[in-house]
Order: sequence, then structure tokens, then C-alpha cells
Amino acid sequence: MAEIAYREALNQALAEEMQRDPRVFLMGEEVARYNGAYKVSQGLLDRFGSARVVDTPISELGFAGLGVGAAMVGLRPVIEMMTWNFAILAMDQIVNNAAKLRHMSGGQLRCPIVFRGPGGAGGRLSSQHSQALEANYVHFPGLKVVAPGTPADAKGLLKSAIRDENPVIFIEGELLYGTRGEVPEGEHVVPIGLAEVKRAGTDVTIITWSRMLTACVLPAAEALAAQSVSAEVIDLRSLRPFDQEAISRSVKKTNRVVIVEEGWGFAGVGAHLADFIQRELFDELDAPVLRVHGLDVNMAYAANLERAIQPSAERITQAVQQVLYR
Amino acid sequence: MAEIAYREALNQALAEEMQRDPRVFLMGEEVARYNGAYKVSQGLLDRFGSARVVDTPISELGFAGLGVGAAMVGLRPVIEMMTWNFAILAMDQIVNNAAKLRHMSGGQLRCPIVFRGPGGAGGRLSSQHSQALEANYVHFPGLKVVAPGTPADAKGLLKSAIRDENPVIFIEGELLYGTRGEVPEGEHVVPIGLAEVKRAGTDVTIITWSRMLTACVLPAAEALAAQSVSAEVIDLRSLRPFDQEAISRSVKKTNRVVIVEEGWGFAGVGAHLADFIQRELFDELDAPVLRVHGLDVNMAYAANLERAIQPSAERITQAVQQVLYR
Amino acid sequence: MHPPDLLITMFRKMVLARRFEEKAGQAYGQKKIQGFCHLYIGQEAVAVGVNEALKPTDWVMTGYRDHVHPLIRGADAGMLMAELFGRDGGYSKGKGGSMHFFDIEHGFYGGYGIVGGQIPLAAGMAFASKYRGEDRVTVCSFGDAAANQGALHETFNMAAKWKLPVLYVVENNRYGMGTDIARVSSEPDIHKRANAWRMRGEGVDGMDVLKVYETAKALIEWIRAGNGPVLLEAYTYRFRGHSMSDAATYRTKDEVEQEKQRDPILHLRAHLVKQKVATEAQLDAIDEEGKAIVEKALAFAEASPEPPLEDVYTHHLVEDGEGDEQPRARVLGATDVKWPAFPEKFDVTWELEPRHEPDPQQKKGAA
Amino acid sequence: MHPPDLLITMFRKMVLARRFEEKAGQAYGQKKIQGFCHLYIGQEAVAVGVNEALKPTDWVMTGYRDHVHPLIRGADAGMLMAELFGRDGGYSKGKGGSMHFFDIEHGFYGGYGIVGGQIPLAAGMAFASKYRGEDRVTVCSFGDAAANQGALHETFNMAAKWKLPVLYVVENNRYGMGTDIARVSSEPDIHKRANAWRMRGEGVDGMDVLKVYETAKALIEWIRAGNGPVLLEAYTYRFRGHSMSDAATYRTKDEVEQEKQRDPILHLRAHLVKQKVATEAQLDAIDEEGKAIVEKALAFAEASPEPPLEDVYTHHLVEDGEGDEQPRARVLGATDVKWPAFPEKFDVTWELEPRHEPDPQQKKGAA
Ligand SMILES: Cc1ncc(C[n+]2csc(CCOP(=O)(O)OP(=O)(O)O)c2C)c(N)n1
Ligand SMILES: Cc1ncc(C[n+]2csc(CCOP(=O)(O)OP(=O)(O)O)c2C)c(N)n1
Ligand SMILES: [Mg+2]
Ligand SMILES: [Mg+2]
Repeated sequence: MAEIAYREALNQALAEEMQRDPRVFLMGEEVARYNGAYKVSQGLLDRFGSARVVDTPISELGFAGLGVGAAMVGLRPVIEMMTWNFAILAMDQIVNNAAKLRHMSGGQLRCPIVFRGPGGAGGRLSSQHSQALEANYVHFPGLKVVAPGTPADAKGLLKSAIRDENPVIFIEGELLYGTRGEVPEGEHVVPIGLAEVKRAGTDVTIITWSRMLTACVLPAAEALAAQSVSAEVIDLRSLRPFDQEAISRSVKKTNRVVIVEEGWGFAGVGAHLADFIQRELFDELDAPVLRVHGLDVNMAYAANLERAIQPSAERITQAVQQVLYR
Repeated sequence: MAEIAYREALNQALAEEMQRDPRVFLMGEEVARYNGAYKVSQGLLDRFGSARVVDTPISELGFAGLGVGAAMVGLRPVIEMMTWNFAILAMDQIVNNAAKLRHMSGGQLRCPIVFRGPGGAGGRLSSQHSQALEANYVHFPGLKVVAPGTPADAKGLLKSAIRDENPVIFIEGELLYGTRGEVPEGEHVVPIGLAEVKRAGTDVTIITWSRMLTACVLPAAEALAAQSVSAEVIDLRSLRPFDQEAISRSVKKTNRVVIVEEGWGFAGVGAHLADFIQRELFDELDAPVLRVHGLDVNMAYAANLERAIQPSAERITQAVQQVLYR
Repeated sequence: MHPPDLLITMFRKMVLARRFEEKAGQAYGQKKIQGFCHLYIGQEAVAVGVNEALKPTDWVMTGYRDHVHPLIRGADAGMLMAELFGRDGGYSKGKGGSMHFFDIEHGFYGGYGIVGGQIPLAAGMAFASKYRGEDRVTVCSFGDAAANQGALHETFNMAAKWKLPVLYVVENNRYGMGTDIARVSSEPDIHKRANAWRMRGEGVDGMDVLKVYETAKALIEWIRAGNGPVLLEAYTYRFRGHSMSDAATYRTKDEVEQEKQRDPILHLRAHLVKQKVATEAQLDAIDEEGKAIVEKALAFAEASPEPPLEDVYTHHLVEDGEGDEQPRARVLGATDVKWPAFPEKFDVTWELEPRHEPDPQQKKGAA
Repeated sequence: MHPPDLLITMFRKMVLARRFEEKAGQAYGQKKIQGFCHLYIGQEAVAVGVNEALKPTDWVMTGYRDHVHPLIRGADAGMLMAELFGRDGGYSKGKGGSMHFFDIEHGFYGGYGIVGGQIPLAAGMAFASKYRGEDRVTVCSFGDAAANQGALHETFNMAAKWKLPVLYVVENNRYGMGTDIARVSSEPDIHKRANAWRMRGEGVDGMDVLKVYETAKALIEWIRAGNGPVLLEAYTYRFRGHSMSDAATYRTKDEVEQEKQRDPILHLRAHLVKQKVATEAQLDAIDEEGKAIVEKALAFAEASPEPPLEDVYTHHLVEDGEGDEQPRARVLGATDVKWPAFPEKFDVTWELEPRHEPDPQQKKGAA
């Protein structure tokens, strides 16, 4: 297996699916001649031409809706949002059209479309460019939401997302593009809805997704191991639907849970997971479910403030100590 | 005290605040000559003139941003969204500008603005017009979110919202406009962040807000009383910030909680409340926190389906029985 | 002169549309239809005139004022009425209701409740047909007030730049809800805005079905020839309120009466009689036929059951291997349904922009 | 001929701007500045030319390419640099960084990172000044690529309809990131779009500060006289990449070299010498002054501490009774800060539309 970067893994998935299926096209700002603002679409224009790799004007609402229309009549658009911060402008087309078309048409239509792009902090970008917005999308029935944290999952989930018959919100980690990992070549498909235990353990379950996995959860698990705490790390990968069984299995074993999320806590995805766990696994819990998430403030540019706002391995180990009543 | 309708209570608040403060103006679709799509602004154009009661084109993103700009330089705009379903188009201006301006300017600017309009189902309107979207806004620091369920709270909270120095998301109940209740005349101000016990009880705490209060929670509490279950009903009224103390007080007494929310459950406001309760009041709970919310589906037009999708007194009483292990 | 057949067809469709809407209005009064219900009465010449200029394989979509567009394309009147009643026999099993009609069999793609929300979709559909090299035009109508949505600006720019085969029809009925368009639009003649996107824009008397037809026909040919999108503004009027709950007090009786003199049906009727295409009696008979169809539709809707409760859970996501619902087959057992089958294998020959020859110098970077 | 003072001022500001940006670029290379950083080098004539046509009480805002607009309005160079460094001595205590400059004291209202997001804000500020009867113009600039945002369409329509006193300046530097505007805009001459909103639109050579100044002056007078908004398109060019991380390989070296011939500073310098307004030596001295200011700014930024950690929690909401931060007073102890005080009591005399005389008939409803 080759070790490649997250962005290359995404690039492979796009190239393979475009090769496989002429209905797949990529559209967004700077995706063609510039090869993508984050170089995810490197080489695709040359390979597939300007009708299948389309540079758009800065018109998020317009091209998101254009993608939805194309999906309604048999194409499989991949719409790149330069970041999810900008996709807020397109949200109406995503939640009011893409998510509702099959239902409103009574099953006559389908909308197989992927909206993808980076989420989370990009590093010293202040408030408007540093938002992890998955909570806003998981709220809506009619959408699937995934957020891979490793190159292999990025490739495998993007292939699944493109083949899915439904609208999929595909959230990449803006700071993950350069991270490397082993990725199976060719047909490597990760089903939507399946979590993966990225580290087995017995004392506490840490649930996370996207960048937090490698940025602080696995380091925290290492640090805990040094303190003889065996943490099991579940990488959710898919947020809607999420893998209830994987969570149950682990919590039944550890009886203690910490949820780690880059974004804000208030009605975040983690709030939902905590609610799910306390409700479905009430009798299994030896401690309240704790959460580590971005502080409930706007992101600052200053290096020290930016660091303090984001979750860290320290905050995670503290939360774990707390659920272990140490 | 006069008994008036929810829409009149809002109208009083608007008229009184506009009278009091020339900086307050109302802007939105059909607010002026038509007196409001739901007649909330009845008579205001005649009284305050066309610069203070402004009919806009159907340009939600534009006039939301225009309001934010006016607030930045000393006015106090009230921006009416014909419904919150349409405000999705304006979300960028609300969350990327209004919520972040004070922070990004390092405290140089403030943005005292109210975005108001009806949320929730309107009655036989299918998927695009029946969304309770508060969860999308509570997620963002820099915003306050309120959702009054009675005429008196509607008036008192709207006055607070208009006087607040921050952006306030003010969600009215589309099906509440005609409901009547006693409302104090003149200066009646309900502070943001304060819940109210709308019915005292000892066996179980039911937490809710907006239309669910009168539409199903109080009826459920009545029905439960007939079965000798004493339910305490907390009307949250403010969702961000929410009244943590009121919840603690009640849960310490009842040890059982049901949260009732019109909107979807997935990462809904109720998920956050459940997470808060299981975390902060873990040892007080005799049963998992249960939730009753809109089914995780798109709203249908058909009468029977629409009914089935929404929370009901029956579903609430069932949940209460469950937390009581009956 | 137009072929008599065509003229009679247009008359038949306009009358059927009128009778359908009148009946829907009555049923609404009886609370058999609920929620928002926007009638098309007065605007029939626009949908009919444009539709007769289209092929059956072309695509059509509009906003929430959407009962008539599918009806005149061949949708079953009874199933449309059943949708209004929220019944299982409706096109969407009662899930969509008045604002969300869909009849994919007849190329009618909705039915949208967010003002202007359909505008980008139509460009996407046109993009898809161009992408697959199909000889197809997409028609998307919207109201005068919708023209102030940002989505229009963004979409028109792309549609024009990429020469997408789409005809945008702005049905200018002078009001968006209670607001005279001239009060909120700096340019109330919407088609004059087309220049801003170097797009072709035309205006037409939307009360004269023949003029609409002729104009649309010429424009659709122009579009089909690959010249790009067009914005056609049809000046029309709605005789009723914005929706069933609107008393329309913002218009004077005089204004409405005056506009009713321009009733597109009366106008065509007079023309047909004058040109001796048909006698008054023949036209009355056509009208009676329309009434009968609508009566039958009503009876069908009344008789249709509510959707089963389990339907609450269907059609939110496509399940593995799940097909699409074909309403006429499902409801009427029709065996002649031609459901669109989009190819899965094809070559994309379209080049959206000229091939870009990277400059040899450029590799090094310039700035 | 322009007064020599004015010419010298414009030269001084353009040179200061250039030196500031060069220094910022260097500091970025040393990782003292991080994140996105968009330099204004090449475009100086636009901001300076427009600014000299404004009063100090007028308001200015722009996008994320925002270092120069406040600098030439009088912002403290050291505090701007400290903001870039993410330090406590910055205008926003390091919370905003490069993309979010704010200097309210000098009427500079930001600094926005969402492309086109400032366009509606400016209309709102202009609305407020008209509402209070102030004699004030708001200037809002944005890029060529921003002109394809829906917010522009929605805002221009309202601004034109309500005759809001706002000057929109589209700084057409030919590229939005790596994309030539002609590739994605059906009408690449943005000001020609103004007609669509019955708005006045003008183009100007954005490399010639005198032309920019003259045009802006005339337009601002026209706006101040109550004629409504204007769209001014300044044709300019950025000599560097889109941001510090952009190698700008999408442009040829030739193209960039050619554009550099139009360097607005060289252009003005030549003019000043030719017209004998100043000697080369005098202009060099001004340049040295600029360099010295920037050196001092750098030292100030370097010396400024990081913001205290407690600042993580400040300025998300206005707390009860909390005032606004006045950066120069806070950081430099300045006592001459004139902070804007907006009146709380005033009469609104503006009528946005003619008073509406309800028609007696109308009460009854018409439809
Ligand atoms: C984005 C959005 N804003 C507001 C509404 C409420 N609304 C529904 S129809 C309408 C008026 C639209 O008028 P126009 O576009 O002229 O179409 P017409 O109804 O005249 O056919 C409004 C404001 C909506 N559905 N969507
Ligand atoms: C809504 C939105 N979409 C995309 C971006 C990413 N982005 C930042 S600047 C830019 C290009 C803008 O170009 P232009 O408007 O011409 O301004 P210039 O940078 O040339 O000054 C893009 C695409 C963004 N910040 N906001
Ligand atoms: Mg209209
Ligand atoms: Mg540009």
C-alpha cells in the first residue's frame, strides 16, 4: 500500500470515479485550471476536459443549485465548496432543495450529489474562515454527512459518496490535506455509516471524527497509555447516519465516554451523541458523558488565542481523568 | 390586564419600542402597506412612515445584511423574515457578519439587531415551509436566540430583544399568532435568558419552548394530572443563553426529564439540553432524559402524515410514563 | 395563420386550466384543500403559449403557482387534484401538496416554494442536457418579485457564459404578494436586465396566447440552435389574490376589472370565432369538456384515500436498489408510462471552454 | 491642475501603502504574519484616489485586501502591523488579523472575508445616514470576482430604488484568485451591469490616481446631492499573487511585466516631476519617510505582546453597560480620539416612498 497525502487520496477517488462513470463531474471555484484551491483536483482538467471539471464564478448559491438540477436529471455532480464557511451562502439549495426533492416529488426524483470541501480551522484565519459546521447539516433529514480523518477513509468515503443515490455532505479537514497515510490502490470503498475503532482500549471510549482524530485524540490516547489508562478511540467517519452499534459495543465495555469535536459545543454533533448515549446506554454509564469541543467563542487570529480555543490532547486527557474519577 | 393575541402582543412591543426610540425601524417583505404577512406590523406604516416601516424586495440576504450595516452605525433594526425557512438564504449575513462583528473588530463595533419571524409548521405547507430551525442558530456564539410561547412572553421578550446590544434571533410560532393570553400593558419586559415554570409539579420535569408549550405540553400535563402524575413544565423562552438554574432546580426536585421540541431531533436544541442535564445533573437522574421531537423526516402535506410527524400530547405522556418506569 | 388544431388545443388547455383552478378554489373554500394555494387564473396564456412551443421531451419547471404547468403538459387532472387533497392518489402521494407538483413522466420538474429557488436548478438541468449532447430545452418560470433574488444573478451569469439551453420566463403579474413590483424593483421591466449578463431578453403580452406562442417558438428555436439562454418577460395579471388567504386589498376594483378585460381566454375565444376557426357553440362544448374533466378529477380526489401512515418514513433517502415512483403506473395502473431513462454510458464531447494551452513560460510562476 | 498639496499627499500615501505592504510581505516570509494575507501592491491608486475625494466623516469598507484602505485614512501603521502580527497592540487586539481590519475612529468599517459579504452592509450604513439626515457617503469596494455574488444583485436593487448614498468601487484587477474574470463573467466590464438596476455606472483607469480622484470626486458630489448610488469600476492590477500562498502561475511573466509598466506610483512620480510639483530628490525623501514609518511600525509590532489569554472570552457579546474599545486610546493612550457618537434622539424626516393614500374603494378588497 502506498503512503499518500489526504489530498491525493481524494484526488484518486475523484479520478477513479470520473473514469468509471461519465455522469460524474466536478464543479467549483478554482477546481480546473488552478487544480483546486487545496490542489485536490490536480490534473483532472487535463484528463477530463472543461465540461467535467468546471471553474465557476464565486456564486455558491447558484452553482450549488445548478448541481442539484443536474443531479435531478441523471448526472452525479461533485460540487466543491472552497470551504464550508462559504457554503453557508448555498445552504438554501442544499437543505431546501437537495434534501427535500425526493420527498416532495413522492419518490419520482432522486438527487445523487456530493457537496465537498474543507471544514474546521485553517490556521490563523480568524472568525469567518475557521468554522466546523457539520452540526448545521446533520440536523436535516434527506442528507448524509461524512467527515473522514485519514487519507484511506477520505478515499474510501468519497467513492461511496459519489456512488450514493442521495445528497452527501462531505467535510474534509482543511488542515488534513497534507497529512499522509497508507491508502489501498484502486477499488477501496468505505461504506457510509460505519465507524472504525482506530485504537482499541478498555477503560474509556473516546469518540471523534475528522481532524481531531490525529491532531489530538490519538496523541491523548498515547499520553493516557503512559498513565496506564487504556482508551478506545472510535473514529465515527460518518455523522449522519452514525454507527450506533459501534458506540454501544464500546460503551458496554468501557462504561465511560468522552466525545471530542472541533466545532462549537452548543447543539453540536457531540451533543447529539451524548444524548444518544445517555438515553440508550443509561445503565451502562459509570460517569456522565463528557465533551471536549471548541470553546464557545468566535475564533481569534492571534496564535495564543487560536490555540486556546481549539480542543487539545491536554483537555482530552483531563476529561478522561474526570470520567475515570481520578 | 387585557387578553390579546400573540400577534397583537408583538405589535405592541414594536409600536412601543419604535415610539420610545427613533433608532428602531422595521424592515422586511410586506411589513408596511400589507401590514405584515401575518399582520404583526398592523398600523405601523401609518404611524411611523415609510422610512421606519420598510417594504423590501424578496432579497433576504440583501436586506438582512443591510440591517446589519445599519446596526453597525447606530440604528436598531428589526428585520422581519417572512418565515425562518426563507432566512436560510440570509444565514451568511447573520452568522458570518452579525454574530462576528464585535469580535473581529476587537470590540470597536456592536450590532444591535433583531431578526424576527415565524418558525415551525404553518399547517399543511409540506417540506420547505414547515421547519423549526432554531438549532441552526443556537450553535453560533455571538447570537442570542429566543422563542416565546405566549403573548405575554412575546411582548416582553421582543422589547428585551430590541433593547439588547447584540444580534437576537427571535423565533415566533407561525401557528401561535392567533392564540390569546393576558398581556400587561406598557412597560412589560421579559429578560433574555430566564425560563418560566408554566406549571409547577413534582414527578417529572418537561422542558419546552414556543408553540409546543400550549399545543401539547400543557395538555399532556393535564392528562398526566388525571393519572396522578405531577408534571412540572418549564418554558425555556430563551434558547441561547438558556436558564441552567431553572432546569437544575426542577430536575433536583423531580429527577426525571422529558424535553419537547417541535423541530428535528438530530443535533436539535433538545440534544444540547439532554447533554447538559446528563452531564451537570448526572447523579440527580433516576432515568435517562427522554425527548419528544418532530420525526426525523421531511414534513408532508397530507393531513394524517403531518399530524404523525409532529409531537403530540400522547407522545409526551408516553415518554413521561417511560421516565417514570410505569 | 396558425393551424386550427393548434389554436383549438390552446383554447382547450386554457379553459381546462381555468376550470381546474376554479374548482380548486372552491374545494379550498370547503377546506378540502389546505395550506397555501396559489391559483393561476388570468395567467393561462403564458404557460399554454410557451408549452405549445415545446417538445414533449423538453423540461418545464416553475414556482409554487404550479397547478397549470403540468396539467397542460398532460398530467392526469384527477391525480393533480388528489395531490391538492393530500391523498394517496396524488402525484406525490400527498406529500407535496399545492406548492410541490411533480410529474416527471411529462417532463414537469416542480413545484418550488422558496421564491427563486428553482432558477439555479433549471440551469443545472440545461447543463445536464448540454453535457450529454441532448437536443433539449429547459423552461423555468418565476414571478416578477422572484427576479430580485440573488440566485437569479448568479445563475444568469453562468447560464449566459456557458450558453446553457434554458428559457427563463418571468411571469410578470405586477405583484409579489401585496407589493407592486414597481415599488421594490429599480428596473420593473425585468427583461431589460438581461443585458447585464449579455443575455437575450424579450418582452411579450402575456395575455395574448398567440403572441406568447410565437415569441416562445422563435426563442426556443434560437436556444436549441445553441445560442444560449433567454429571459422572456410575459406581462400578465392574476385575477385572484396571491393565495387563497389573500383578500388583495392592495389593488383597486377598477384595476382588476380593467385587467379582466384582457382575459386571455376571452381574447382567444373572440379570435377563434372571428377567424371562423370555431363557432361559439363548438367552443362552449370544449369548455363543457373541460368542466367534465374537472368534475371527474374532483370525484377521483374525493375517493382517493389518505396515504398510509407508514409513508411518513418513505422517500427521504433512496434506499439501496430502490427505484423511482412512477405515479400513473402506481395510481392508475397505467402501462404506457414512458419514464425518462438517462444514459449511464456516454461520451462527453462538450468543451465548456476552449482547451487551455499552458504557456511554457508560465510553469515557472510569474508574480 | 490639482493643488500641489493634494498631489504630494496622494504620492505620500501611495508610497507609504506600497512600503507597508512590502514589509508585510517580508514579515510573512519570516512567518511573523500567518494565515491568509492579501497584499494591495499595484492597486494603490484606487484606494488613494477615492479616499482623497472623501471627507473624514465619510465611511469606507472593503473585503479582505484591506491593509491600505485604513492606513491612508489615518490609521496608525504600527497598530495595523501589530494586528497582522496577532498582537495586543493591534486594532482588534489580534483577533481579526489581516482580513479583518477595523478602524472606526477613522471611519474604516472593515475588513470582510466572505467574498461580497460587505456589499449589503454598506447599503445599510448608507441607509442609516439617510435615515438620520446626515450628509455622508459610504464607499464600499470589492473585487471583480465578487461581482458575481447574489448579494450584489439584491443590494444594488435596493440601493438604487431607495437612492442610498453609497459609492461602490469594483477594483477590477482582472483576476479572482487564479481565474481571469473574463472566463467566469458573462459581462466582464462590471460597471456596464449597472443599467440592470437603473444605477449609474462608470469605468476609470485605476492605475492613474488623478483620474480615479477626479472621477470619484464628481461621483461623490453627485451621490451627496441625493442622486443615489454609483458603481465605479477601477481597472487595475495586482502585482503579487492573490495571497501570500499563491504563486500566480496562471499569469505569464510578460503580462505581469507589462502591467508593471503601469505602476501607479511611477506614473504619479513622473507626472509630479514633469509638472515640477516636486523634484526626484523631494519624492525620494517622501519615500524615505514612508520607509521610516514602516520600520517603526514593524518595531512596534515586534514589541507588542500577545493578547492576554482571558481575551479569548471577550467581545463575543456586548455585556450590560459595556462600552466600545477605542484602539488608539487603549494602545497608545491617545487623548485626541474622536469616537463616533450616533444620536439617540432625532426626527426621521425621510420618506422612503411617497405617502400611500389608501383608496376608499380599496378597503373592501378587490379580488
Ligand atoms: C425566499 C422566499 N421569500 C419569501 C417567500 C414568501 N413568498 C411566497 S410567494 C411571494 C411573492 C412572490 O411573487 P412573484 O415572484 O411575483 O410571483 P407570483 O406569486 O406573483 O406568481 C413571497 C414573498 C418565499 N416563499 N420564499
Ligand atoms: C463566498 C466566498 N467564496 C469564496 C471565497 C474564497 N476567495 C477568497 S478571495 C477570492 C477571490 C476574489 O476575487 P476578487 O473578488 O476579484 O477580489 P481580489 O482578490 O482580486 O481583490 C475567493 C474565491 C471567499 N472568501 N468567500
Ligand atoms: Mg408576481
Ligand atoms: Mg480580482
